[in-house]
Amino acid sequence: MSIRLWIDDREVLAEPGERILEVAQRQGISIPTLCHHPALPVLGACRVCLVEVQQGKRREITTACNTLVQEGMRVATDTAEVRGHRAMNLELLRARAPEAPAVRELATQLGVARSRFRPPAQNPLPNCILCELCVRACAHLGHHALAAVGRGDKKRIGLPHNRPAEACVGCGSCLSVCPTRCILLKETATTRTIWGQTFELVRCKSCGAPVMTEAQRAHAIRTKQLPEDHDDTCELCKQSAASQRLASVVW
Amino acid sequence: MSAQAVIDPAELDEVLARHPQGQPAGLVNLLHDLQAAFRYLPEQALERAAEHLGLSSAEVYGVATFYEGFHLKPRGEHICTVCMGTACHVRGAARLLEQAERDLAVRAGQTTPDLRFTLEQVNCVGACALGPLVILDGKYHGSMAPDRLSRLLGKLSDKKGSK
Amino acid sequence: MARIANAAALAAYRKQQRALRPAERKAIAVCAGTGCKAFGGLEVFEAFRAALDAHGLAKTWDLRATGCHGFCERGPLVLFFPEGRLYQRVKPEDVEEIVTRTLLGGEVLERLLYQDPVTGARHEKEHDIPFYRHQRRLVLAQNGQIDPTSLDDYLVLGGYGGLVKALGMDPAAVVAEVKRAGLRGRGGAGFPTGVKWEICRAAQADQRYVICNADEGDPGAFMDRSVIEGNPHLVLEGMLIGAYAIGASQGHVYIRQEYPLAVERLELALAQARALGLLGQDILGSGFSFDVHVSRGGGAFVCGEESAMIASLEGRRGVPRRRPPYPAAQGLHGKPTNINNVETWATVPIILEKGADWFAAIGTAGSKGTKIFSLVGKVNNTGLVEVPMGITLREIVEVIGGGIPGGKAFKAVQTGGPSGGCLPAEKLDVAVDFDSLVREGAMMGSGGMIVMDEDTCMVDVARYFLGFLKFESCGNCTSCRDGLEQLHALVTDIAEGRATSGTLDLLEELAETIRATSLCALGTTAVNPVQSTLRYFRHEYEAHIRDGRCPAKVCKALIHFSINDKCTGCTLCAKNCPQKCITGERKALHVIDQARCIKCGICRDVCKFAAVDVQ
Amino acid sequence: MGCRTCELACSFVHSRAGALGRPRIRIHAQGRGLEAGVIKDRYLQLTCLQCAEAACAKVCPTQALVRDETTRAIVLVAERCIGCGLCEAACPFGHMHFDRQIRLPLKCDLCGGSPACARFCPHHALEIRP
Repeated sequence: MSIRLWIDDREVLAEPGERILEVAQRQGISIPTLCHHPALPVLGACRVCLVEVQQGKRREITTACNTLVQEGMRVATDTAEVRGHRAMNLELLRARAPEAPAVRELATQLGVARSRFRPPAQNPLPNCILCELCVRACAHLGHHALAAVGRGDKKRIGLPHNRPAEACVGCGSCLSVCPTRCILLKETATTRTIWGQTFELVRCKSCGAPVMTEAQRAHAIRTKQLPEDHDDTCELCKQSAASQRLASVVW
Repeated sequence: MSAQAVIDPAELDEVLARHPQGQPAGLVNLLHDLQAAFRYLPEQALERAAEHLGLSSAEVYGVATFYEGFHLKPRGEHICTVCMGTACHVRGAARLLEQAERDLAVRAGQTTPDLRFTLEQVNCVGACALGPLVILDGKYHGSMAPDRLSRLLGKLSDKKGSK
Repeated sequence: MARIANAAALAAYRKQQRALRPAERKAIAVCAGTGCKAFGGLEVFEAFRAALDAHGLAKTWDLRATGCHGFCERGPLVLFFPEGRLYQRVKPEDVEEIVTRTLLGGEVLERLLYQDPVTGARHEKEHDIPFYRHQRRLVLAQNGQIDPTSLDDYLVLGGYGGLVKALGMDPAAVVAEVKRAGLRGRGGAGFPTGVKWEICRAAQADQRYVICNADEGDPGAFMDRSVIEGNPHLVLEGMLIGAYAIGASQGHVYIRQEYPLAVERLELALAQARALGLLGQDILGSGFSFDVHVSRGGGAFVCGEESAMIASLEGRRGVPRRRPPYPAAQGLHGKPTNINNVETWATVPIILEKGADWFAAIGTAGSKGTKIFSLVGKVNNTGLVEVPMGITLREIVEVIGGGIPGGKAFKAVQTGGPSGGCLPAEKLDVAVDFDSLVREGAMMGSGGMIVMDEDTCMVDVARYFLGFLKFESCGNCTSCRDGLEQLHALVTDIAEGRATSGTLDLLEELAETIRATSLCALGTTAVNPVQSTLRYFRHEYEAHIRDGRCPAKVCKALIHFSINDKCTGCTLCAKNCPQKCITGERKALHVIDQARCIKCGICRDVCKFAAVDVQ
Repeated sequence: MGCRTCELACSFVHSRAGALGRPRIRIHAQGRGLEAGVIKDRYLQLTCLQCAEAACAKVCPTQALVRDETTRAIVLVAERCIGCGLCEAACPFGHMHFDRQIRLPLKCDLCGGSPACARFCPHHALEIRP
């Protein structure tokens, strides 16, 4: 049975178990967010996707990403109060991640030209906003190499025991999902270095171009039952090989 | 705190054996038992705990560092805990902590290089009527004053020194 | 002890135990609560045991080490039954005299009686002492009487009578009874307990859980600890009744790791109850089965929050999650779960035993029954007090607490722990109930009540709580983690004289965002100490900012120590100065080198002539 | 003919959408052959086959590669992608390219039903057939 609610005075139908953010996005109503990823579990960390929710007599400012839709709910995504609180949280994040383009752009959009706050005392990974998207992606892939460490103002993202993690395969998904792109990844023709660990890259068996890390390949073969010869060739050489096969059939 | 203390593998096995395998819900209680056995949580113990409960090292490490009650570094032979609860605070707990920091030449949360003393603070132990309170090796000392604390700490260091 | 098969067998067993210990039997109860123990309570207990043996009195007098009597300030406490005489500040060396003169001679030892600091009157009986006279002890009633390690002691006083009654009722009727009693959760938020049970009971499930929240994290509160240490079976009985009403077959007690004695007492009580068949399968032949498991917390204040506690019980980081779904629908391991605080559980057997109407007659219209407070800080009679709801703050602080020590002026009372607020003198006549306190910007919380006098700086208090909370935040929400850190930095600026006129505006703006946009109650209430001190003590903030002055002379950056002409040149201060920055000839005026002084205040403490001033 | 207009068109269309202008269609020279007695260069165009049992979609851990019901193309839902690069390894024909700058895979999406490569082919050598 569908749930009926109103978002910015627009009547909307949603399914039980859905959350405000996804329903709004489906309607083309944009709500800013930094820590949300549709494929990963919700956390509600950045506190940017704030909306005003009225449910019966209860009215509150809350995050759209983790609030379940309810019958008769009225959601306002763009009130002065909502904008003010979004801006304050962005100002806090701007002090923590002054060089992150995504934070800077969003802050500017919300009228936060600069942060009145000092950078936090504990900030071992510069520009990290502690949203745990990297941890969530890493766990989702089954690696569990990254951890949220400590708590409170000392919370950080790191590796168990502060040393390179055996579980890391160097796939770089953590960087892919990072909203501030604060994770360092360095690549040479033969190696990739990430989280303090240098991985050997598989080289294309025909042209020698780098493909993926050896560890990632081993993991993919093990968990995804990929044929062993699928990933030791770069995609261009795979194409050439395919075209040659095709040519021999056609002509 | 450079040397990683050697832990007895038989004792580690014994603690693990008391906890059912593959049940992640038992993690916090298991960490308590490991800490009771080794006085802190050595890396090796955390790794084995992860294996035992079917968790990743990252999950166990994340949990162990989240809770204030777990210590990942070796602790001193004597533990001086200054209660920083509200009742103790309004009766001058901060001064006790400063005094202990001066006397032991370490900051709160640290252990002296000779592993003799660890200075800790706790956010209330529920003995508020006794504030300000210091716990020395498990014994509660109420209505504490900086000079009295100095004397108590001094006595403890002498005791070992004369042995 | 054999397993008890049904209610009739329990009644028979109880009768048999009572016959062994008639009410008129003479007993000595030595308080072995944490406070008295720290003052040497156990040594006193041992001295009594030896003395009774020596005098051949071990058979005539029952000697018990009991839980906390509440009046920690005057410990170690010794109570004599049946007359209810109280000796306070008893030392082991007093014991021999007590045995010969009081026990054998029937004489009252004046010097061991409590003396009213104001009137000078001495009180012989516990219930005559103002500290006790104005209390209404329901939950704590048995704390001074029973040996917490003895299930028989509990049974003799009628223990598990509430359970027997409940098992004879329909579970829905038990819920209705608790609802009718108007019991509200003692853990902080004050949600109606019966309603909470009803919701959990209504959730469709093959398994339900009840949890006892014994993660007493509020600094300055220790009632839960004392109840568990002093009367563990009362809590257990409450959980049994609740589990029966809700339809839960498994219970957890989530208890602070800082409370080892409470854990031990609880484990013992569970073992005793299991042996007697009060836990386990088919309890008292009712068909109801239930057992309880004790889980120790890891040391995280945020785990007092329900969803964080569940995360911790599931072996994860204690990070709260968004509700709904509420634990009553999806709690521990995804099953409907009812969480109540220790004091709430401990009140349940009393309601069943005495009836909802009897209970609802105590307290106010919106807040029924009694509440335990830990009265601590700058007050004469520190300890645990249990009072009917609706009593005024003034009665608690001035009458029960006996006012402020050292002739100092009252400044504020802080209720509700870090989520609460500071109320000033003009609010002392506010009634202590859930709604009135919230209206004034404070809250009941779990019952910490910290009295502050003129020497307490409210900016320093706000900074203290912020320091606590930024450390205890789970670190998930930007607003709570970074917001509290920045708020702490702003208040620190004020305390250290770096603030500007804009600081207060930014402080208030930021506080409002933290309150409005954090996920759990830790964040949304974290700014209460700041907002309430700003509301009632704004002038103190302004004095720091505008005049660079700390009126209470606490904030180090704004004070300095100097030596006046009362100095006799005794050199005591110079000897004790950790910086060695006090100089002066013997018998001549000493001087503090301001550049090197760290303002530790030790010179002022040690000076016997009040020659050290602070400005 | 080997003019590679299709590659250009593909790059152009997709670069407007924000992704880098790497073509999803490639022309591969296959040496020389005899055609009606004349020596001619031979070319083959290759692009994603939109496989029925698509390996890329199968390995994707977040279901970010899904079949578009109208065009029958396997398309990337970029919001669901976590940039693990497994799809690139899984495709046996080399039609998945993981872009290391934007950390997203690039693949042929049939331009929503009207592929630019076919539209712009000056020789009408490419066409879409159901």
